[in-house]
Amino acid sequence: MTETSAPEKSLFEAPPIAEQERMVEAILFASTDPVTVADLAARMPHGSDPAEALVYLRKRYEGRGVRVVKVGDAWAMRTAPDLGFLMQKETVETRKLSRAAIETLAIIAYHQPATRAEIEEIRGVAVSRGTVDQLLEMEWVRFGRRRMTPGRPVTYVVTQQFLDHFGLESARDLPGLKELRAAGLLDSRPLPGTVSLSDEEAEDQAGQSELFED
Amino acid sequence: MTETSAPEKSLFEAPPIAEQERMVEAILFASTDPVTVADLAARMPHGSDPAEALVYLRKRYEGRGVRVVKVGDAWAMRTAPDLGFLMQKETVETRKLSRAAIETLAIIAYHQPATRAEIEEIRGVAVSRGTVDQLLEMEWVRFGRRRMTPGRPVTYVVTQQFLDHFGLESARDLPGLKELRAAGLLDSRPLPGTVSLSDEEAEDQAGQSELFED
Amino acid sequence: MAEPTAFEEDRTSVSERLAAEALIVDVDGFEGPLDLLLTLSRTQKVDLRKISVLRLAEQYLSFVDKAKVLRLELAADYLVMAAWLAFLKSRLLLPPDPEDEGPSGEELAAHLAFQLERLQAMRESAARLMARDQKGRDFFVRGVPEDVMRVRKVTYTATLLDLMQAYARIRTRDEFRPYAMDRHHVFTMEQALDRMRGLIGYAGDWTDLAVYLPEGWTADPARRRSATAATFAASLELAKQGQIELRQAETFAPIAIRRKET
Repeated sequence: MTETSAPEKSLFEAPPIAEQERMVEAILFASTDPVTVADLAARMPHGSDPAEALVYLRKRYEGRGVRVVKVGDAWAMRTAPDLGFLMQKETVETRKLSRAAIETLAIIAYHQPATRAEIEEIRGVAVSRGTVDQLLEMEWVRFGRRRMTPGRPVTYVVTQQFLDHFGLESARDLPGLKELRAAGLLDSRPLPGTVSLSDEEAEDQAGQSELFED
Repeated sequence: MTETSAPEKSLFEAPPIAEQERMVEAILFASTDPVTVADLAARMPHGSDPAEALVYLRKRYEGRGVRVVKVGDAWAMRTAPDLGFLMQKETVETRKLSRAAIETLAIIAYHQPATRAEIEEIRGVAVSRGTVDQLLEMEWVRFGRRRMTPGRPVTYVVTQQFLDHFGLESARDLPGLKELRAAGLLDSRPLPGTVSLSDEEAEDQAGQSELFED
Repeated sequence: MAEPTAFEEDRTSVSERLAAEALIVDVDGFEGPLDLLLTLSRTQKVDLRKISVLRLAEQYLSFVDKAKVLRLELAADYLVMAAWLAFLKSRLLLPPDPEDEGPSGEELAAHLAFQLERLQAMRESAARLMARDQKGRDFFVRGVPEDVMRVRKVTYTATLLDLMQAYARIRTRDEFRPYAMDRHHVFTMEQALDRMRGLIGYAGDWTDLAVYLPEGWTADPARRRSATAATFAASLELAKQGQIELRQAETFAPIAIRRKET
């Protein structure tokens, strides 16, 4: 066997990029949930570069009735929002969220990771268990890491499903986030006079029990 | 793409054909069932020509990863059939080798090259064709040289893959019976000529069972 | 100037009561004291950053007083807020006490204003979020999801321990019999080593290695070959251990050994 290794190599060579683009198109088209680049790579032939194929694909669908959108670290195909009016037939009536649930969701999204105490501090009322449960059940919110403060409270963060539902690439794209941050409205400002053990701890402890001590 | 040169004449004028194409694209993408031309027309703005839009859309998707196909008298979008292989996700399930297979393998490893008759002699039972085939298929065992005895039986030897899997440099590195015993890998059943050891073991076990009886 | 007539006085109190009742009825609609404060602050019709916290505190306190007059039960946290605002009000009105180390009234007022502004900002953000294009309402996913077919591939595995245990199991069966495959004609290196260790003490001078071959292993060529190889290997091992010396006059010449003097 003195054959050169060339024909053998081609067995493992990645398909041309145009073909990879078709593959990514088919995979994204077929799945309702966003697909990560890693998932794409796992399903495509060895050596494929789905990230590059995505660049081409995204361009191809620019301005079409269907778009290639980024959701977190994953990709999906969605109909163009301006054509929603054609789709009444497909509209699924989503459960009406209560005002408390919507506010809690917004607070988690803009302040994440957020503890229950922080949500309560911002809203000025206790957060009922059911409100957070509903958001958890809808898979718009999930548990984040525990805060490393006394009591190690759980935190909440928004999910990829949340991003997907609201057509957001990442939580950084939340409307008005920059302005809120610039205005200092996302800072956790402890009540003046509360002992700031450390910045982080103060954040948790500037709760209402101290506020309303007298 | 056709440019509709005429500006909008009235409120009820159909959108440009390119826009109609987008609409058909979005509707076909989002629909759970194939959509007839009549259905498309009913959902699109008055005066639209979905049949014409379909001609353009179909052309656009020619050779892509997704195709516009006719299903009966209705239309749908489907992934290209040649990319069906991407819709499979291979899940690898690992199972333990059967007892017959592992024993056969052990005999071949310790006694290689070994004929089927020798394996059967050692195991004391017939070795099924499937057992050896499985080991051959796993590439843990391969055919060795034929034995130069009457019938010239084939022999089996272990492969490099076998050595790699078990982290052995050679089959000679396999521990001998003595070492197996020292490592406590031998059954407590008495081996002829090792009565004392068994007695000790038996004593140990009796003690333990008494200890833990209650 | 003119004293209000009884009629007027009555009318005022009725309208006041109605206004108070309207507020009280709405208490259920408020999401807590902060929400109520935010609603009250709207009557000031100014930017939240320029709000008069003192006036707001007074509005809130009068609201709570009215509720008390009407003997309406207010939730505890509304009362706690009232107490705190009363405290804040006194701080804002009284000249600062140099002995007091606590935060100034202005600082507390600023914090309350911040809280109100933050709550307002979150409400606006929530509204903007809900106004976004939403999945299933404005944009849509594929109508016919294609299930990814799961192709199950089974691989079998075993560990070295499995292998050794299996072998041990076979070799320790009740019907155990020593297994020897073509071993009748094999003289092992271990056997040769044992034999030579016993004999080496007597090998004072150079002796041909062939002399050390065991009895009964020299006639049959196969047995002789095995014994020679084993003995040679054993002699190399002993030489390595420094117990003997080896000598060979020329290639293929007989090999001789002798005990190494220590």
